[in-house]
Amino acid sequence: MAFLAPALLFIGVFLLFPFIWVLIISFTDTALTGPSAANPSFVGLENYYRLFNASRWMRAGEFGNALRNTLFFVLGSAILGQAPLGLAIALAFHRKKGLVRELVFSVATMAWILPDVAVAFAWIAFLDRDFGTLNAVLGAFGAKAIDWYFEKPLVAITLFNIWRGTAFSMLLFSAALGNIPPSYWETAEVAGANAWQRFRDIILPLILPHFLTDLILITLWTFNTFTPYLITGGGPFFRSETVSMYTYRVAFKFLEFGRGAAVAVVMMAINLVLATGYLLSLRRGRAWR
Amino acid sequence: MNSESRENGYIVLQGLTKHFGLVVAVDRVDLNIAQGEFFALLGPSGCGKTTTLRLIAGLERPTAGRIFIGGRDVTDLVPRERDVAMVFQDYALYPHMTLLENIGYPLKVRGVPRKKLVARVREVAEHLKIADLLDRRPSQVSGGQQQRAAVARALVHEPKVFLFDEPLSNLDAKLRLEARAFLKHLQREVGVTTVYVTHDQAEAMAMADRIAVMFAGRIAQVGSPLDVYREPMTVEVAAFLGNPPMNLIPGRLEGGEFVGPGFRIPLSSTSPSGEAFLGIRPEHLRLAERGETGAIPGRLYAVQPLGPEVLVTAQVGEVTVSVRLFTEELPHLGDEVWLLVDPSRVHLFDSGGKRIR
Amino acid sequence: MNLVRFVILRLGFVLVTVLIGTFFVLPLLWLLTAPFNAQATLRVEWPSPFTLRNFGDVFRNTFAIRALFLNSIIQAGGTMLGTAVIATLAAYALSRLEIRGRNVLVYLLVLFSSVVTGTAAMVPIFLLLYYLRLIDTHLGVILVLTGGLLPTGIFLMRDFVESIPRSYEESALVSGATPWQTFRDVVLPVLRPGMMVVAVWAFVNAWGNFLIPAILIRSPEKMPAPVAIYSFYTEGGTPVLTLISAYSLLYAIPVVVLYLFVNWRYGFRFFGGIKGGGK
Amino acid sequence: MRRLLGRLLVGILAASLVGLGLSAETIKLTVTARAVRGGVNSLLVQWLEDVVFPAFEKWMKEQGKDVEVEFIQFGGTDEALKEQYALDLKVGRGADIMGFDGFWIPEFDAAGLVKPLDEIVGPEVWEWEDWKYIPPSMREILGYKGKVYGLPLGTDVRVIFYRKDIFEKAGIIPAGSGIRWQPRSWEELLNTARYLKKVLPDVIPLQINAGTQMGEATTMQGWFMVLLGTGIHMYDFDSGKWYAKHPGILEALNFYKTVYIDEKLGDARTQLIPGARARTFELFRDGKIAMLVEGDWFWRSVLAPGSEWAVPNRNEVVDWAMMPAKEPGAGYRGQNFVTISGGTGFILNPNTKHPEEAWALMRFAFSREMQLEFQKLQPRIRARTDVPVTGDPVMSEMAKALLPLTTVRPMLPGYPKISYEAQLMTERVVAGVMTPEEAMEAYAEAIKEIVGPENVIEE
Repeated sequence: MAFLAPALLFIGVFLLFPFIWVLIISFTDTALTGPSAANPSFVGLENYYRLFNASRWMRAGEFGNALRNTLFFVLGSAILGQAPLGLAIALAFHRKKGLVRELVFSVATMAWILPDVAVAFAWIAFLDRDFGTLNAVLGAFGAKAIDWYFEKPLVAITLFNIWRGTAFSMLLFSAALGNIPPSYWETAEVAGANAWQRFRDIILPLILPHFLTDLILITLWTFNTFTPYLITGGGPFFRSETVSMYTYRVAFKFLEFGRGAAVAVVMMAINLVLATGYLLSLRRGRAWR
Repeated sequence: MNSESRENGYIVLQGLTKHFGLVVAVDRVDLNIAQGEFFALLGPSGCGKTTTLRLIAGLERPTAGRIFIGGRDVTDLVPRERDVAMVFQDYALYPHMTLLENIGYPLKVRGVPRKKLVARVREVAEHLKIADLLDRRPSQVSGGQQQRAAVARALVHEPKVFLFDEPLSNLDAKLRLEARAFLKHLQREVGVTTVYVTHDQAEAMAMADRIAVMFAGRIAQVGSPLDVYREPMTVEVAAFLGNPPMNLIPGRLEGGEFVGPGFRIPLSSTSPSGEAFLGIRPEHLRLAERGETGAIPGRLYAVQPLGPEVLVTAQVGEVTVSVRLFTEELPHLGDEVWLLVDPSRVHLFDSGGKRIR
Repeated sequence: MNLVRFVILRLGFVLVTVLIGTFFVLPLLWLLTAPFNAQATLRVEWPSPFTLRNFGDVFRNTFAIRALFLNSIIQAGGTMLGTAVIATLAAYALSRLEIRGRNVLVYLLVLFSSVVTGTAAMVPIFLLLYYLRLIDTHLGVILVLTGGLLPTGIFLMRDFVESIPRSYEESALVSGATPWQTFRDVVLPVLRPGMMVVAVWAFVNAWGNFLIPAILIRSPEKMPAPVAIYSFYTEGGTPVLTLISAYSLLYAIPVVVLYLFVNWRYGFRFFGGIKGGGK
Repeated sequence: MRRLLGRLLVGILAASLVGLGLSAETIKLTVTARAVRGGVNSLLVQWLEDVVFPAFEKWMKEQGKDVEVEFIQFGGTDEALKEQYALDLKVGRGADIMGFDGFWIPEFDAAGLVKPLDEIVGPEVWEWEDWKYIPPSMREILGYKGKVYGLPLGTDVRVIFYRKDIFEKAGIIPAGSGIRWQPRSWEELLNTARYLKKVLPDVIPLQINAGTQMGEATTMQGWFMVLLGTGIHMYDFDSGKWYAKHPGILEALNFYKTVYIDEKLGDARTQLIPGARARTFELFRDGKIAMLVEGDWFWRSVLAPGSEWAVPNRNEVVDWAMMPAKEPGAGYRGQNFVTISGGTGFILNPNTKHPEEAWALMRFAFSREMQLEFQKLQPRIRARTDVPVTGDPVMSEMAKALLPLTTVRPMLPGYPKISYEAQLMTERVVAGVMTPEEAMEAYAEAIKEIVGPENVIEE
């Protein structure tokens, strides 16, 4: 179909082609500077071997460390953060209209759409140990100031990412709930189900496919997001370095693209595993339809 | 029934077949629809009637077979080249357009100048009594008005063929009756060949000049509504038409008699022995006294007073049998009832469901 | 008794709403106060003395202003247009095309895009654009960004497309419209809210993207805002908070305006909500 | 409205005609560097655009050549600029003259991305009579393997800056005495810090850069300044090998451990947080840090009037001292005090279409006259011996005391990566996740991977 042609062209040229290129150079010592830049050579699996060098895999600044941080980050911010919070907001304002809903939806959406650099600065200020708003608020309740970016950098960027990304889940669930006929709720209500039972027995099964879709997308996005780098730079001492920051560091610190490409390929593989897992459960989740 | 030749059919389907993957939606359908005829395709959901309609419209490509409209082979033409109009079950009125724009759309894509378009739309809309709604959007008018707008859109460019896909099923009962009459009247008036798909036998009978009853992708019977009603060719057709439908009691044919559960009925004509169904319409049964000869014994199941008539349902053997009594009074009935058959009105079907005779 | 329960529930709801709202608003306060403060720190404080001088200083940096009000608008606008149009076409085609496994296909593309638009593929993309003679052009940036955003754009668009009843298009076809007329007159208008969401989403992503323009644009007069913001760093590579915050605020405004406009005009939401008809 | 449109059209036509005219005869040169007017390195832009370019264009005109010079501002980070250069040069593009950090040269040369001046312009490069004012040490800043790739804007040295006001408050220096503080060994330095910590617990006594957040600042202002005090360099210039394991490395790491972990004389957090350097400057400005090891631009740029970290009465409250070796005479080359120099400057793009004019511009900018102009804007140690540091006695004094003692980074392609490993090594110690021994082990392992086991020294 002619309608599909431009998209196929774009995707072919700007996605598939570079990906194949990345795959190829991941087996070489391609670099932009230094001796191997002049004539890159095939190095087999060396780039991959260096990633998984068991003797120092989990050391700070190595791939294993970044992977562990990413796991915490994705689990905490996407799966335990954005999705439930987004669902909660969507539920709270389901079938409600008015100013309050507009306000909450708008500020949440703002957090989602404002440019990276701007929100990064806002968050640097927000969680600053000495001047930060959060510590000021906590202080008002008598809590001790927390040195977020130094003591709890991973928690800090997780918090940031919840803030940043909840809007997507909220909008998605809001749309999903809007598509459930009101009679479904009412039937359950008449049948004597309380709010929790209505949620568990009626809403949850109905929005399960949406839930999985949401999880796929936010997991992938969170896995690959680079924005927290603008806040912590992965530090201190690599305690908040995620895999995407690791890729950037490996590829760009010394412009060693062969190594960077290998990390990208591994990232791709992990993404693929994640997505496949979700897709399988999505298929199961839709079986009753 | 295929006596009409291709020449005198305005819409002709020849061996029309449509497969969706492994599913055969339409199976070797042959039909001749005369010019100006109001033709209904009747059948339960999933029988292939809508697919047949869409094949005529050009929205689906047939797997095999040919379609002729007005003597022209349109099988390989796209919808716009067939000069047909279609009214959809959900009306498919575009939410972003006013009724004027909706109705005028077929003219717009034909390049009719705006002024002429508006005039024509107004003319049609006046005819359909929705002229004062033309500035509104579909969401701002009632269901009946939406339905008229959809019809107006089909009417506006004076197509050679009207195609209706269950156009009344989204209306409430009262409106539906009104719309029936309105559509039938309209069709007579404009005289455009019409194919009308419905699953509602009453609708089909009330409106159509002829009916084709479809089951499982095939046409079971074609004929005028009364012919089909009076002489159903298969058990399925018999069971589909009428409200309530024909009673069908399983039994055996033995020596000129039908033997059912607890009764025997002598038949006017002799038939070969074997398993068979006795078909009898509810209005051709009446209540009898206990022990009357030829009476069918049954257990009372329900009595439904409908106003001008009373519907009595009884359990006979394994099946329920309905009796329509033209009385306004409720009969006093005990637990057991006896039903008497008018032997000249019975239908017999063989074990394969085919009409015997 | 019931009244008490109602009041408690109501209060609880209000409290939770306030908490959630606060969580989303608090981090942004700094962005709203610091630009007006002559001596901005990382603290949120009422600007004293209140000043607009920071904006004056920002506007004197012609490089940054050109980046924001010309280059970023061109690049993000072009990407928005490209993504919204192509994604709509493709989503439409995909949803009307009966291909087995097309859902998996879309997911795979989303997967690809999230990795390939990352850091690692920048080298091939750079060389590719060099061969296409598109280095240091707005078009080059627009093409690469569009390519990267398309899969997710298609993904978001797909559900909008699938919520359009087939009968809309069929009715147009039977009315005598060509496929292109059908798309233009019937599908496109109904899809507009969806396109707007995808457009805003694409604009926002292009507007904020640093890496792609930083690599593909070589001359400063074509640099967009996220790159230009680094001109408010000192020689030591540290941000000048007054100017950074003022510039960030200016930089955020177009996105906010766009969102508010689309939300007001079409409603910023996903999937569905179309069937009810035009408002 | 229509008239306006008409005028616009005429304007565009005229401009395109002029453009055509220009392209026929005018030579267009471009210069780029990490500098933005009103932003990063603003003074450099001012100097080039307001002084050098007009004068150069006039000078060329006098010789009958139409040359137009444009400065392309770059606002990104150093890393981003380096990446841009690599990409530009790889595809044969980029400005004719590029602002370059000296230590990038070997890496770029190995990739074949940059070329020495005489390979681009020809041997006539050496006919420039002003070479005699540019000493070999200055030529090496943008040099590699004895070849010269460009000319440096100047060089720098590193010292300990200290707050006189804090020292006076603590009683280390009698107020108004004019006595200057100068430690002779690490022990003396640490004792001063210990004393400050005891007397003024709110003040951070000593900050010496560590960790990867500080980037090259850690290597130059931190690691080298300590390591050179143990008698070794990162690289043995005689054998051409890198020190991977050495008692000197351990001593240096233990110095860090003493400062940041054992005695908390410095604040490790300030070293490791994002924006570490800005935070450090801020603390120094506010009198929260007593001693800070930094380069001379800290004085001439960071603390100078107009900067956001300006100390208004800088000359009264800030003074400097030389960084001592571990023991007197134990430093690099047997020195009592140590320092190291680096520098940035301009190189010629090997892809330039106008090598002759580009070289002319470079010569012109590095003429005595132009360098003196720059000196008026920003006094510092310049590349030419006939351009003294004027207008700032502190800068002159630093240059005089430290230039004889200074050394440079090894100009080798592997250096940037090894420098990063050194930063990482200090970070591991300062963050307390490894002992000095473990950190050195990891460092050795890493640099063996970078340069090969045959190119390291393990003692």
